[in-house]
Amino acid sequence: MQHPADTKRILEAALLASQEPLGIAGLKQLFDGEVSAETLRRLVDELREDWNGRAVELVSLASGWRFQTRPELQPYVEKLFPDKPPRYSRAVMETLAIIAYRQPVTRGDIEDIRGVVASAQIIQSLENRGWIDVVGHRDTPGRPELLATTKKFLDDLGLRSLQELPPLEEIAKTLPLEPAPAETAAAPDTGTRADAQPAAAATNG
Amino acid sequence: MQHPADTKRILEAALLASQEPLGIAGLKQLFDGEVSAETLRRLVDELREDWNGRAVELVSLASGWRFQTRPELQPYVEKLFPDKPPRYSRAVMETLAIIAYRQPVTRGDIEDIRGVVASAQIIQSLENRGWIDVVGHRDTPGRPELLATTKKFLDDLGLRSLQELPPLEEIAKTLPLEPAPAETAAAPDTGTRADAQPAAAATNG
Amino acid sequence: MTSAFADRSAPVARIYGEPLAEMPHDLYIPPDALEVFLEAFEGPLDLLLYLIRKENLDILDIPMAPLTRQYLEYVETMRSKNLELAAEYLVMAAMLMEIKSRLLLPRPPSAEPQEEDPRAELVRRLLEYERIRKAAAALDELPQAGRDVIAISVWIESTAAGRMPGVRPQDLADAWRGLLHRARLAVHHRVTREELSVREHMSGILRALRERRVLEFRELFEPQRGVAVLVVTFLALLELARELLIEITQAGSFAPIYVKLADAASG
Repeated sequence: MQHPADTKRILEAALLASQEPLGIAGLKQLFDGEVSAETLRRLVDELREDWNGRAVELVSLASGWRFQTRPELQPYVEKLFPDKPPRYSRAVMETLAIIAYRQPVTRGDIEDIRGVVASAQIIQSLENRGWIDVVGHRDTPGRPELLATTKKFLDDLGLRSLQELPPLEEIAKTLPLEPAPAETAAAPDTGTRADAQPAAAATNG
Repeated sequence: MQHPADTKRILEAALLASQEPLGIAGLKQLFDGEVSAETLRRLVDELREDWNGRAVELVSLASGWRFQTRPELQPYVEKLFPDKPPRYSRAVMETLAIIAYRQPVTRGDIEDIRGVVASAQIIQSLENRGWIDVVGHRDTPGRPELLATTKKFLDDLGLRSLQELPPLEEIAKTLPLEPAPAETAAAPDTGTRADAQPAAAATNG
Repeated sequence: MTSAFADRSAPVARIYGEPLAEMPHDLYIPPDALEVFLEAFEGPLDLLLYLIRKENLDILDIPMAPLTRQYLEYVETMRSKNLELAAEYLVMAAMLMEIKSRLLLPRPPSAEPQEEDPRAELVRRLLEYERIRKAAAALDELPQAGRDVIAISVWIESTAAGRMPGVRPQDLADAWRGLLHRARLAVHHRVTREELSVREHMSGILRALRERRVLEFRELFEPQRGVAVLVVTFLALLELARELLIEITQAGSFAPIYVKLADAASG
């Protein structure tokens, strides 16, 4: 069972069976450490190639590789799993964005930026989702908790690192009301804009 | 996305993504009923061929089709998931629930409630596990066996008596049910849809 | 993919189902709509950004007078309708008025030439909030595992010696509920613990009869277990008889009552 072809088959079976992303360490374990990391990487790359053009893809995430359905299949996913989690409210997403882009932050920081009291419920629900956790305490009175995003957050959003977050935009000094809808639609690819603020992305190292 | 090739790719993704076996009814629902049962069967057969000898195989079960790892790869895959407990399919769970809550029941009773032919395989596997047994015969033509849960069932579930099972809403005893539900659909609540295909469910034995 | 965020940038609110494109100029808003209007904003910064956009104001050189007036009119309207207004809105009102008054004060010609623009802090906060607001929208557009994409996890085929699937009592309840939903049957009554107890005894009696074929009526009762068990056993017998699973016979008055499996006669 240790021909390269078999190794690849075992790899494929393990990746298809695992709901969580598998990293090199996990994959090595499959073969009791007898297959080198380079070989594993090469075989995983081959697998990604093999699956090219299918409705399921092998993606590279923060904690490793995982097979998942392609985003274009979303309408079918909805039919298959009608009780999938709903979209989060703006309040939740803004809180998440502050933690993701400004981490580590305290609840106070979140309140300062949003201009409203940070709801304990929102933080709780993001914690329950496994997307954020407490990474320490700020050395100020009350020793408030410092919140940061987790690997699972990156995995679930299809990212390998925080650097792959959509870059923060430089804000135009006049904020016209008119083109707002278009601007929301274009949001995911703002990274290609020349005016994206270079410094902003770097602040979340 | 509606070329036959695309249909096949979507089928493949749906079968890979679903934890439960998918039957014809569930697959039809995926395409809003626009792909015929024959086409679906043909494509599924093609997929089984395609996957022949690969890391995972598409198997045909009482309630539909499911991808699963090949038995010979199991020792490898198991290293990664030493405690990933296997799960019973919905068909098994429902059969067990009916026997537990409505005992003593015949296979006919189970069929009436589930709206599909009771699989001999399922009953056999529950018997083999020592969770159900035959406690008598109903004095009707054919003298069908009466099934009930055993003490081992209670022990394994950590119950002292059936009374400790969660209480539930009752299924109306007036059978047969009018809509044979979308038995094979993957998601637990797809049955809540009014448009479930009545006849299709029973067709994939 | 339409995002929840897109709603915000199109109509401001919906009144009786009709989209409200912008606030009426006379600021008259029906009270119910006002509440909807308030809910459309995530807080005072969000409201301020809306007002700035609406008037196409330069965020780096905000004319404080009109902005403050508009904001206060809005807040006043809310208060006059006795609608609950988050404290943050009032804090912001105070801040706006303070900035406005500081701008009105004549500056000493030479005292502090480097004095910061009183609006600077507000502008900094508005820009930061706007940036986060957009980032939140962009994050929401990323395909999310569980929502937009499904992580593949195929069934692991167990070997013969493999472990058996685990089942919890709650799984059974869920399976039953699934049946109910699928069948779309009206929910009338519950399987009570009492009823389950009867069914448990039905199985027990059948088991006993399978071994002994015929039992005397009183052999089926265990008086030492209390009245409740006696009653349940009796109900179980009645139910078994009703379902034609057992036969209860008695040769004559006061003769022993026998219970046997209904199929024992023919089988």
